Amino acid sequence: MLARALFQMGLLLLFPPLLLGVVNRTKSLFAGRKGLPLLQAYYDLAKLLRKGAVYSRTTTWTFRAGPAVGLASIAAAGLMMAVAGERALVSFAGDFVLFAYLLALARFFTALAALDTGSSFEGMGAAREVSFASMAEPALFLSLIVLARATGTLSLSGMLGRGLAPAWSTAAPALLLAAISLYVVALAENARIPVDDPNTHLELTMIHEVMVLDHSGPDLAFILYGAALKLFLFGAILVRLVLGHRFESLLAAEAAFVAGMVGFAILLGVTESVMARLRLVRVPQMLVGASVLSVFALVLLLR
Amino acid sequence: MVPVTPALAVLAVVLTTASGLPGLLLRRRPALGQALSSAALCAGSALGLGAAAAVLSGSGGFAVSAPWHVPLGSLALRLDPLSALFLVPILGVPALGSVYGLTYFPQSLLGGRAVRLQLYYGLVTGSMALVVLADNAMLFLAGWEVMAVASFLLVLTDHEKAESQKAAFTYLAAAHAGTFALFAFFCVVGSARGSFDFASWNGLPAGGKAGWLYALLLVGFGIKAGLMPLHFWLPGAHAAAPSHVSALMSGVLLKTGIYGLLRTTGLFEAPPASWGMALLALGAVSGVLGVGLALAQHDLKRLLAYHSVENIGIIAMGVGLALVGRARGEPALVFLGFAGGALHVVNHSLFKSLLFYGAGSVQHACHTRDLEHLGGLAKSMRATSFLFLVGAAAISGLPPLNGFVSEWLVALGALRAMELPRGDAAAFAVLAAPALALIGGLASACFAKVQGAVFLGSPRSEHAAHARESPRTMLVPMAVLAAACAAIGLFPALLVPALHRAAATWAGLPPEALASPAAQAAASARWVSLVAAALLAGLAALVLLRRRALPGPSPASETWGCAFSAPTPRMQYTGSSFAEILTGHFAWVFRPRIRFQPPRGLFPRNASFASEVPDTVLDLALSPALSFLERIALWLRAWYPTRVHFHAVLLLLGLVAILSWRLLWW
Amino acid sequence: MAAWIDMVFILVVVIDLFTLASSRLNAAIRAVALQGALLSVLPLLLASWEHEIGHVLVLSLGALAIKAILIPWLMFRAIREAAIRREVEPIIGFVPSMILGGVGVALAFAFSRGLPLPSPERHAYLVPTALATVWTGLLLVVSRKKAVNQVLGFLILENGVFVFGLLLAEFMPVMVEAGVLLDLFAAVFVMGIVMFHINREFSSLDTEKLTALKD
Amino acid sequence: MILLLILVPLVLGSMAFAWPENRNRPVFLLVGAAAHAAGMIGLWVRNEPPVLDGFLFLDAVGKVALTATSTLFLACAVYAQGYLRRRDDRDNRVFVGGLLVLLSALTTVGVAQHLGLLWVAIELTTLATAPLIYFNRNARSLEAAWKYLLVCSLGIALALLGTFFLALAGAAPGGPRSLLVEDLVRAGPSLSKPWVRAAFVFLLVGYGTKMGLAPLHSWKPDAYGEAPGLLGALLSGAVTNFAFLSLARVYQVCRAAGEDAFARDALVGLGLLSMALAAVFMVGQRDFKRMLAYSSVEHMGILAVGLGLGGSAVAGAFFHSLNNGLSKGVLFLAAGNIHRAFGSKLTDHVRGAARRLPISGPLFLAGFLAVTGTPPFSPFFSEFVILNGAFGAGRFWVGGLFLLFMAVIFIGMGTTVLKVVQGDDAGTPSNPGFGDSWLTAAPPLVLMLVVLLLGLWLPRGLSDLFQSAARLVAGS
Repeated sequence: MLARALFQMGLLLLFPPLLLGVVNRTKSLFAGRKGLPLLQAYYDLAKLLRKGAVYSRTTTWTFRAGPAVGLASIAAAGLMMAVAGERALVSFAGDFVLFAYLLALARFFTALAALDTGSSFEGMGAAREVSFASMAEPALFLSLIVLARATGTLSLSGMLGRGLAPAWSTAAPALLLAAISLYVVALAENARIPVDDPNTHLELTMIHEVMVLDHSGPDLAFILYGAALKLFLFGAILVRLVLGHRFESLLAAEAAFVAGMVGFAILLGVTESVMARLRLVRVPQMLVGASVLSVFALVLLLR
Repeated sequence: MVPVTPALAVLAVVLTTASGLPGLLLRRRPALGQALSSAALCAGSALGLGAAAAVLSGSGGFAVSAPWHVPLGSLALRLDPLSALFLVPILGVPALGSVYGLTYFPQSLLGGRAVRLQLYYGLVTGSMALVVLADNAMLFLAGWEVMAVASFLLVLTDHEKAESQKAAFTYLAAAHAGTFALFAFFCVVGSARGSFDFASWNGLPAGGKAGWLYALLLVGFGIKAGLMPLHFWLPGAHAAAPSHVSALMSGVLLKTGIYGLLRTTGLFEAPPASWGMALLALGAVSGVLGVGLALAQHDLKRLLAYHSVENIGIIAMGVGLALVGRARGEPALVFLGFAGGALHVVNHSLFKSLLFYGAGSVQHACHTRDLEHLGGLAKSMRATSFLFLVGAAAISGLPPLNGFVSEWLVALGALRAMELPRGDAAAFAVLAAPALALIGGLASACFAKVQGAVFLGSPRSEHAAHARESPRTMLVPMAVLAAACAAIGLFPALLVPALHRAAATWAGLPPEALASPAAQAAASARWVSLVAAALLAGLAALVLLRRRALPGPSPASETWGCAFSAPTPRMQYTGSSFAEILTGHFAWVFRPRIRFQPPRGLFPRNASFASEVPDTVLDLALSPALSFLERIALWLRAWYPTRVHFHAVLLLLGLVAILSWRLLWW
Repeated sequence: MAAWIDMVFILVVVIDLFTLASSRLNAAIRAVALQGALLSVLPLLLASWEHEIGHVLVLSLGALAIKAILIPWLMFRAIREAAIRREVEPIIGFVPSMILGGVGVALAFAFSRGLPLPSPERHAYLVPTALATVWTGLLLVVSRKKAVNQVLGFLILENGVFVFGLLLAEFMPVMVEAGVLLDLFAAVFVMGIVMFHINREFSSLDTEKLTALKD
Repeated sequence: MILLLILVPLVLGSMAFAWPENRNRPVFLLVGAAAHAAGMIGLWVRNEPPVLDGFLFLDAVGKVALTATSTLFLACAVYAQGYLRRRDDRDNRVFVGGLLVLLSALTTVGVAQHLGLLWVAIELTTLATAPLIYFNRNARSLEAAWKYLLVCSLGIALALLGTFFLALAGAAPGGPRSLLVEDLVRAGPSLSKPWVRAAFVFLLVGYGTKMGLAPLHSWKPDAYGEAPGLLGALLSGAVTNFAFLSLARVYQVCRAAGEDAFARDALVGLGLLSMALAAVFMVGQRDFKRMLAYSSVEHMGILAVGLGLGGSAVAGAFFHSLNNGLSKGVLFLAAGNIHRAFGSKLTDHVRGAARRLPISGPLFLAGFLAVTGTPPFSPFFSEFVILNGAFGAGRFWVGGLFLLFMAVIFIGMGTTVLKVVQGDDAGTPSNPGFGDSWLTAAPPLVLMLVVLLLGLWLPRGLSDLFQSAARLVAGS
């Protein structure tokens, strides 16, 4: 029990940066470059933690609080995500609501920190972030509700647990639709192409990256790590959903899960390589489309 | 445990009602008078809160009746968990408000104006308490109307301002219209039951024509509660009043509408699911459009007022779910819906008052409520900005604060609707959950805008640049409210028993019937506390880590302007531009008025852009309709001759008409 | 005897029509005075003698005094005071008003079938005459400009009502009868005063000028 | 006692006519009002048997009206002391005398059991008040007086015709052959139907004119608009109540004759019509005294509806006649003060009355709230009882329209009243020496308190009185 909990936490805390490495490596392969080492993200974090920080004169404690609160809340959300075995450390009826709202908390503070700098670019980024997020939120809820209905449980672990295997046999179409819209939400929430380009260089077009322009040192480390963690959480949802809890032995399940995560990262990399960034005005349409898909899935289950 | 006696409740009502008198009598020594008034109000509230707490924690309430010699009336009072639940905000918030008013609205400076305000403030408080205690229709209506008139006079505090006059009268007219709907309801039911005591109204049949009665209730109480599209009076009134009055109205007064809806629907025998679904739909509309309209505002208090519409929507969704649950006999739905709605009643009163007090001290310091002229106050008003941030996070439903708990309960209730048998249309109540998510997302966006535009960045005007922190008497009430928000958010499980009792009272079920969902909710709530604790622990750890990583002061510089090194405050992203993306998606219902003068030529002169969003219902539908009717009336009157001959002819015609009517009647 | 009574009633109706037609104030006033005199004769003719004679006499004399002498004198005095032109200024022309009056008379006779007299020994023309007179009075009030004419109309209306009063001689106590007559007198008196002020204020009795009050 | 109640004001009135000097003539009013009030108290203490072989008797119906009138008149008498002292330029001989005659005439109406006598007294009230409307001695008040005089006289004449019809209905051999209400009621069905029917129509038109039901109301706005506030209070608070009382007596006879079905429809119809018309004319009304006149039209409509609905609503109607009388007193007296203080009664010129008249201004607002049926003022309860009667009888349309018109009127009236009361009075025409004084501000204040107290606790005696009045008139 305790061992599993430790393992769970370990995986949750250590694995995420690797995802970034995998994504980058995939993209560079597509671009025909050699690319960064897989563990680059770990190096960056270590370096940033060692570096000092510079703060703008206009900022206040809000700016300093932003990254910490963001990372803390994402990590807290992680408590409810089962990465090893069936149940997460925390699982109760309706925990996915808490999950979603914790991510919202992180977003709220990141946006506030951005606004605290008084820079118009960061304000712009914050505006885009909160706007798109408030449209991604219903899509996330709807697809999770589809899972809940299909598995007949209201906890994240339950939705992504035993119940899935029979659900895939009875309500495959609905689950598939839900998976698609979840993937779209994941792209939007993690500032990925086609919604946002993490390593563009024109602030005017950025969303997430432009919000954190002024952060440096440990703060930036928190932000990068939080982003990785968030990506990991969404990936975990998708992977567990797709795998559908087929493997009986814990070890096999774990192996499958890790492999699935890597696969997710590669899929992400592919998507980013083959697609171009959408014009900002199209993003809402994409997100609303995702919600519509999930509503359709829900109708399939409820009628 | 204090013995809950009617005398206690009556004493509370009397004390609060009369609390304005010291100020009136001691006009010579205003400071003392106001202090005494505030003390009286607090004392009365303390008594009432004690009684309410006792009832909520399980000591039985009371139901007494004394003869009241007016037609159809009787002095029937009842304090049951439902009333007690509403007594908490009704008595708690005004007490804090009167303390806040000591420096925000000092009698020593404002004289008669403040005296009048305190009189009506106490009157409103007492009458609201009377409304939730009344167990007789006439007594209820009396309290209801006194409440309306007194709050109207409160809105009219600055009666020289045209804005206040318009807002106040809109409010009074709307309130009166709503009351007339209630007249009709009470008449029908009362004459059917032959008595006007609520006690004799239990088990009203909900079938057949009862739908009309429900419609009357929705109109009568919906106007008071500010349900879309009956919210039209609300933004103006709340913006025009002084802030601690806005807090009272927005945080508490609206809830009496919810109370009325609960009390009356509680009387019906098994209301059909359609009632619940209707309320659910209304609530969802209010929630989404309310927050959408709020996003579009740049007057701080109007913005907060529209958020009341949103939160009332959430509450209505909860109540609607509970009604569906009663229709389908689903205890889980009943409990979760009711608990969510009722808890949100309390929560909203806490954080909305907190926010209005915050807005008050901002206005107090900067003499403006316009977001476009504020900014950077976090440096000059540290405490206010922190407390306001707590309120903002709470109203956005963010953990670990109270707003999350109630919204979570409502969402949970919505999800329970999925467990209804396949093919039951009521199962689509589950869509309330994504609606809640949307509302929550928009709300957090809106409050990111507010917090950013008011407190963060750099000042956009002289006043904002020279703002000073508000005195303690204004900060302490805010701190109390913030603490309450945090407490409820961290230990929600403690409230479940009280909500359980109230829900059982409302649904007319034995408590055991709701025991199991209550227990489940309590268990889940404990998990929520755990996660919240983990969150705080993690935060603490990170802060420590950062302190370890950054010993000593860090160097300071300009904000990175993307290679532009001389940023001015006017370059900041304004609140309007912040909300522009989202409000754009609501343009089909809001019809914003935009004055845009684009830059022209090679060396453009001053370009300008200004946008304002009129209230869709009031400004675009109601006022035009009314002025049209008035024109018709004037036109009719233009035809009315004034010669004495015509008067005689009128007499003659009247005679002939009645004669011929009589002949036809034969 | 009955023939006489027929005669009186017919005369009353004729006077109604005449007032509608007359274009001169004095003539109209005289006509009203004559009508009053005729009406004051009626009680004597109609009275069933076995009942107390005193009552009938009082009624008759009172009517004669007030309707035929006092009020006409007041009216003449009023127009002398006012020193106004003596024509009647009609809103509805003389011919149309006569036609309306005729129609009214016809309707009155028709309508009176619906109201059978409780005591058949009374005269058959009584109800139609009364109704026709009432109608004429109303017509005059609404169709003449001068305040004087309106008062005249009011008088004729009262005459019509008075005819009905005749039927009730037995059980209408003297006190009330007297009250009715005195009220009539007082009414005309007050109207006279107000007319006097109107004339002083507007230097005419033309009520068309009274249009200051409106919404 | 009853005779004294009638004669004392009459005698005092004639003395006032004879009294030489202007200064202290108003004292007669005070004496008369006090004597009348004392008499009423006496009659409350001890019922009096019929006098003049049954012509005069104070039954419950009359008691309601006379109680209200006595109170109102006392208040107005006190007010008159202050008012007439300020208007010392005017000769108040006619004014004081006329008011006292009016009081005695009203008392006669209240106690008259003989419909003929009742008619005489009603006509007398018209004649006594017409000259008073001309108190201000200008063209407008003259016009108002003429219209009032002519229209009401015509109406009353028709009422006399109706009275005679009613007499004829019972004139058949073996019939009651009397106009005493109780005789007619006792005769009941044996009355000749056609005559009763015709009689009711003419009496409805006649007394309806005096009461001011639409479309017979045309004299009201002019008269109330131009008369001094004091007279307006008495006209709308007292005289109309007695017209309603006369109508109630007629209705009583019709019911006894089994002819009440049409009567009830007609009353409800005219009542609703009056409310509708009042609503149309109150929206955007700029003259606040005319507005009060239309409010009076509305409330007469409410009374008619209440009487027409029958059942429990009738008691409500009698209760409302009392409430309406008192609250109209408040409104007209306050309006009079405001009119004097600003020298105008148009909302274009009047603003911030609450600031200039710290008592009358708020009273005007409170009176408005009271008269539009806001608890805890007593009119709320009476209107609610009438409404309850409508819904209880299953006449949802009547109730719905009732509420609709009430709502429109509230909005229309509120706009005008608030324009007058709120705001800053700077820059408005001012009329120095006409601020609030005790003699002019206390009477409406006291009336307002009475209205409030009746709403908080209605004395048992009064509610029983309304019940018995209703039982007398509508048998319910």
